[in-house]
Amino acid sequence: MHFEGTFTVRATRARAWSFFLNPQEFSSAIDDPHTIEIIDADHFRGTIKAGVAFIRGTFTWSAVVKERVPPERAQMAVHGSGMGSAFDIVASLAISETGGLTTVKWAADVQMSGTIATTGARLLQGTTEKKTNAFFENARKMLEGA
Amino acid sequence: MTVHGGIGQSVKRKEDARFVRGKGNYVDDVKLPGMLYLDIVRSPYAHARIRYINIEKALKVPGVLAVIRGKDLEAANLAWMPTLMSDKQMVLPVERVMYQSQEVAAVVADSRYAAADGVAAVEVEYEPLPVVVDPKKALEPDAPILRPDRKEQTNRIWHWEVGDRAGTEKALKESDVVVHEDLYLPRIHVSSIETCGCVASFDAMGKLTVWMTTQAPHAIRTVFALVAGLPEQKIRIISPDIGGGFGGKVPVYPGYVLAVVAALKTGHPVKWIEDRSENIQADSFARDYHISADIGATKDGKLTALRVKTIADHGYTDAAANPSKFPAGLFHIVTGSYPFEKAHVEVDGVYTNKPPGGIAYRCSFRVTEAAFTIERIVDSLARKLGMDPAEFRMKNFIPPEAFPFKSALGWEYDSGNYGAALRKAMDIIDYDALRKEQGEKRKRGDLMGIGISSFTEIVGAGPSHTFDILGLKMFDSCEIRIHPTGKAIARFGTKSQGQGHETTYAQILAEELGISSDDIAIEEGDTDTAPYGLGTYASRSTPTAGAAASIAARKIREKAQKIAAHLLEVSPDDLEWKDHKFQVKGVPDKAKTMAEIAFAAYTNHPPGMEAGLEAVDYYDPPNLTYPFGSYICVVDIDKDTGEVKIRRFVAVDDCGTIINPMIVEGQIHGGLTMGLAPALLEEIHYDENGNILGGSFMDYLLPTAVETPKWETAKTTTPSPHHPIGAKGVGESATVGAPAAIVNAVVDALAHLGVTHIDIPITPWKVWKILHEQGAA
Amino acid sequence: MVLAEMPSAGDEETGPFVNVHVTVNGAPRSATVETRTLLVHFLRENLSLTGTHIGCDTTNCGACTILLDGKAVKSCTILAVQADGREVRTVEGLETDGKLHPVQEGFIEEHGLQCGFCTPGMMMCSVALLQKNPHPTEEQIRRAISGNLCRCTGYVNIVKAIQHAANKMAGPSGGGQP
Amino acid sequence: MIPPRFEYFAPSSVDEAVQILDRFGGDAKVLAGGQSLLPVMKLRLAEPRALVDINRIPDLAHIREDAKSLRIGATTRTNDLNDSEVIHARYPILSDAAYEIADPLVRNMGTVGGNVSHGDPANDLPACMLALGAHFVVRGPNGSRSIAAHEFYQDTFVTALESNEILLEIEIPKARPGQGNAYVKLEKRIGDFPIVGVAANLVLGTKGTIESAGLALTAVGPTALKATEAERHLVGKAPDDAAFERAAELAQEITSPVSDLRGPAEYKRAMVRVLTLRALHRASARARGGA
Repeated sequence: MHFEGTFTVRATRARAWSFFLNPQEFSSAIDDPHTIEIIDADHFRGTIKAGVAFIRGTFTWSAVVKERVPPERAQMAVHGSGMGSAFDIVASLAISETGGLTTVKWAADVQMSGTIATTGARLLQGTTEKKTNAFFENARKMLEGA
Repeated sequence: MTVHGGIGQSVKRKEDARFVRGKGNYVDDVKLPGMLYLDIVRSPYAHARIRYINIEKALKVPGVLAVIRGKDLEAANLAWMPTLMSDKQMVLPVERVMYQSQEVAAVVADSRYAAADGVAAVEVEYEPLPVVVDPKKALEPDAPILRPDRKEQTNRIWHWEVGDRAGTEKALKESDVVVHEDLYLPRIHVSSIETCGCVASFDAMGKLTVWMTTQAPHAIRTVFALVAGLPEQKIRIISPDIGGGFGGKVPVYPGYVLAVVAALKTGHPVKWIEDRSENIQADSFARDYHISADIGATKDGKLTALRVKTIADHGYTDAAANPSKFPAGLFHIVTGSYPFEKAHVEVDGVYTNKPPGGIAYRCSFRVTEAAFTIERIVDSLARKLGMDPAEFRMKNFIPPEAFPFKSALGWEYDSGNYGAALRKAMDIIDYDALRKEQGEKRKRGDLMGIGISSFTEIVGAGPSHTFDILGLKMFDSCEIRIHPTGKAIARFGTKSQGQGHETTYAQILAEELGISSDDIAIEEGDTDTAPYGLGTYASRSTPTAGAAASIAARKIREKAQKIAAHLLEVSPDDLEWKDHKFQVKGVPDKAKTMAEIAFAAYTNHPPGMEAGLEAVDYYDPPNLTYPFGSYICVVDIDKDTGEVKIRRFVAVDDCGTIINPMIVEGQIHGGLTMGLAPALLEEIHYDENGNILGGSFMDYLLPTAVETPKWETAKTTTPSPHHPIGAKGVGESATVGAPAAIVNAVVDALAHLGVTHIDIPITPWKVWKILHEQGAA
Repeated sequence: MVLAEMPSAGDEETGPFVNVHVTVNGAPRSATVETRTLLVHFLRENLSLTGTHIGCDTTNCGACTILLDGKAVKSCTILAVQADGREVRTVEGLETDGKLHPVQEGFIEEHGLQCGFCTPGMMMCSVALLQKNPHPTEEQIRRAISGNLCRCTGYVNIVKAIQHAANKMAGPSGGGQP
Repeated sequence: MIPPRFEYFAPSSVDEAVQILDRFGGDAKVLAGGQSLLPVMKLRLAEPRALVDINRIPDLAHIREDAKSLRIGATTRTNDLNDSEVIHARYPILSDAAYEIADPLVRNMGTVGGNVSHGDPANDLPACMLALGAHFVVRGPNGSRSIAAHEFYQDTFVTALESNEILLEIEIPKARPGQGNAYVKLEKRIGDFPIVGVAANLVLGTKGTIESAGLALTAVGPTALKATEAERHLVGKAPDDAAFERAAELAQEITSPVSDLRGPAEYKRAMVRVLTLRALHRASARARGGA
């Protein structure tokens, strides 16, 4: 499953860059309860209680920054497993600035495997898309400083 | 004068007494003191490298006692095991998982619930690898090699062909009319209502007993002995009551081996019972054949040649349950009921990231795939020639006088009368009236279809000169022992999974020995007591073990005749076996019944003869048997939604001599329903990541009593010339013959729109799409 | 293989536990089980009534059908604790004083079973149907058992078995069990 | 097959139940029929810390008509709708739908409240509630409130019900003369989740034109969908083919079906039209006194 989007905020490009590359900051845009542990600048891991309504389970996740071209381009791969299932996300960002306005162009390839993709597929069909969009919407609001 | 419960009588079943009281004894009913439970961690990925399996958390879960991983088995050289087709299958992976829901680790705990908690606590780190799910893509040059352990670096497992390639090409070129169809038979799953499982237990002296859902207990015992290096006399396999098999309980599944290893390590009995989702997602599948067929005929509708090319998707290893010399099973019965001069079949087995297998689903060895191909493409050809499909078949059937008939692909059909069966089906359903009704309906724009399938099956594997599994010849056996009071017990090398052997075998013996079938106990499935046999699948029980019963009984009669002569003080030659007793020829009231003879065998046996009255026979069938039938199906289609409804289905079957008409009819009802299921409902989908979509009964829909029509059955009787009582197998005929009849009916209903084929399952939206595109919806 | 030491059964960290008292086939039965213990496991493991079978994990197959206060339900999707203080009837309770229930007789007479695995659930569903509707039509029977999957019989003889029982129970001599 | 561990409560009053739910702050779930909750737990896709069994709370299972409305208790079993004369005679849409939910065994345990509030877009009763203009009476820590069905369904598995609230009763406007309704469901096999479902509720005036219309769709959006534009179009019209065809088109426009094991989106959208026409014709026939 592929999702993408763009948004423009009044924040500076450097601010947007630091937001997305700092786990403490970007993880605050995640709605589901989660923990985060920083191994080094490019490696983080933790847990997340993800799901919708009562269909919810705990995943252990680990992330690695695969590409880092400050302050314009970055790519991160996130792998999570739990509930007899697994998710693999490759998220990429392109940040540009014109006249004090910063535009963030994002794309996310999400692959689900195991029970949530098989037996649970019918139940979680639209959820992945909503969660991805919600994350970047939260990020936009935070950057907007609203 | 008939004996009670002899051949041909619809006696009620012996098995029912315990089943209707809930006193059946299935594997999950086995409870042993100190028994532990094993549950399995499964891969969410269809292809991935295993980096690390972390079991600390799992070992802390209350009740969890042990976790088995691939490297534990590797140490005992048990990480891999042979498949029935001599390929290699993982018990647990050490390096890579090859299909989604593959076994990755096993948790042993003191309760079923704790074991499940343990499974949830095992953490496995994977590194996903590229996935191949389409066998055609797997054969492309740049496809990832799934089995680097094999000599040739390719995803092709084997190439197999039979028949006259050049002659067939030539005959097709010279044919006035040639029709081509591409048919895909999707992956489906037997889904017997009981899933697989076992209880493994070592006694104090190191003897292993395994209660197991297996259709072939003896073969399993020998494979365990060879693979695990256990002395075969210290292994006992017990198949208790089995809740349906249909071929799905022939393979050796990793869960069985894991339970044995766990029992060995813990010193406790260990039970493993899989959930339904595990059963559907991980156990052996059926079908998944990509078939491309060409058929030729003269312009006046005489068949000339048949060419079939097939790609067989086997998953990551060839774990099919076929006789070893036939990687594509008996698919080359594909010439069916027609006397093709020229025919050629080739099949390529291919690896993909899917579970291993290729088992029957109630269809012998790839015989449904064959019958579906020929009865579908014969229909297309008839339609192209503008001939009525019934008339076309009648014109081309192998005539009765041609039997025994040698087919172009090397089979010798024992007996058949195809025209009589089709004629009977047409009369019962009033074929001509249906065609008239269809004409009127079509004028009003209503959609009605009539479909025919006149299949020939090939069952009863098989002659030991050609048929073996892992070298074990495919004979089967019966051992009879008659007690002093004239009662008897008989044991067999086969294993019923609902076919009623305890009743039908007793009827054969009652007929042969003159003892009421109520007085004959039948046992199967315990390798410590039953004579060696290759088990029950591919409708082989009656043709092999049923024959062994007759022959063993006749051996007993030879001895009984001498005892009777001794009792009647005559010479054995003065006696004849008539009205189920030995009579002095011409003096019928001077006779001895088998009961009297049996008593004498222990109390007054002739001098120089050993006491007792027993015999055993290992029957090597001289040929397979070829049951056949003609089915006619009538469907109505809802123009708005595309839904297909079966209005009537008449099935005329011929399986030679019938032992119990009630039981045969039951087999046909069940078989037809397992023909309807793949035709309209069942399919296992895979997305491009190898995720199984439809991996539970929530999405993999079996037919209920509402979708299943009120089947109408009838029979003709053409005995097998080489079987002691003329019987052929029947358990799978209806599953083999029905799909083509249903699809032919749907295509018939839409033929005026130019439709020649629709791949199964025929879902409402496939039909709607055709109607929509033709502006008829 | 890492082998943890062998704790005694009924380890205290498990649970939470609950005492369950259920009348099963007319007899009071009780056991201490976890709150999550499913009724089908309570019957099969704690009470050793193995006539009720498990055929799926998504509430589809009906092999686990029993009667709960007279209603046919799937015991794999009910907690044992939900049956506390209530009345359960299983296949083992159909035969009374050595006499088979007309449904049991019907299944034998009409060859309504082959492997026997779906039969207990199918029969319990039929018993409840006939209690509620003594003269069901074929269509009503087929709808009533649409939650009970059978792979062997193709349902034709199961319908006949239920009709056989209906005739027996309604017949003058029949009378039949409650 | 084996659910995770949880604490179990069987309160005998609504308030006691509400307190427990409140205490667990969203991590306790109501157990009524359990026919949707337990399967998801058995697949370990849900791990609530506690279950609150409301089956022992008196007077939550009833089918009653009063002066103004039909009242259905939350723990009324689905099969009770099939067995009720009142429902068959005056609210056939509910027995139409109930008869198609899952199978007769599940319907002996599954509750109307569960089907209505579970939040699965494939549940059949939500569309009926929207078409009937039902209200849901719920109780939380600070008392009861009534929520209109069209404000109840927010997103897949997300409804207006707070995690510390319990659905007590469904209130449906009392059937009036000239009213007829129906639920039509298309499924791959009996008992399966719907491919598409359509609920239609019509009230014909004395002159035979449509006085009020309710139309709602199952399984073609994130929740049950109320086809408001189609309803507005029908009001004032004669219940004829033209009006129904246009309503069916308007209904199609609000759908966002997904392609899955139960058919391609294109097919589902086409079936919305087919089933809307069938539901409206059956509803109007019933409104005029037919079956």
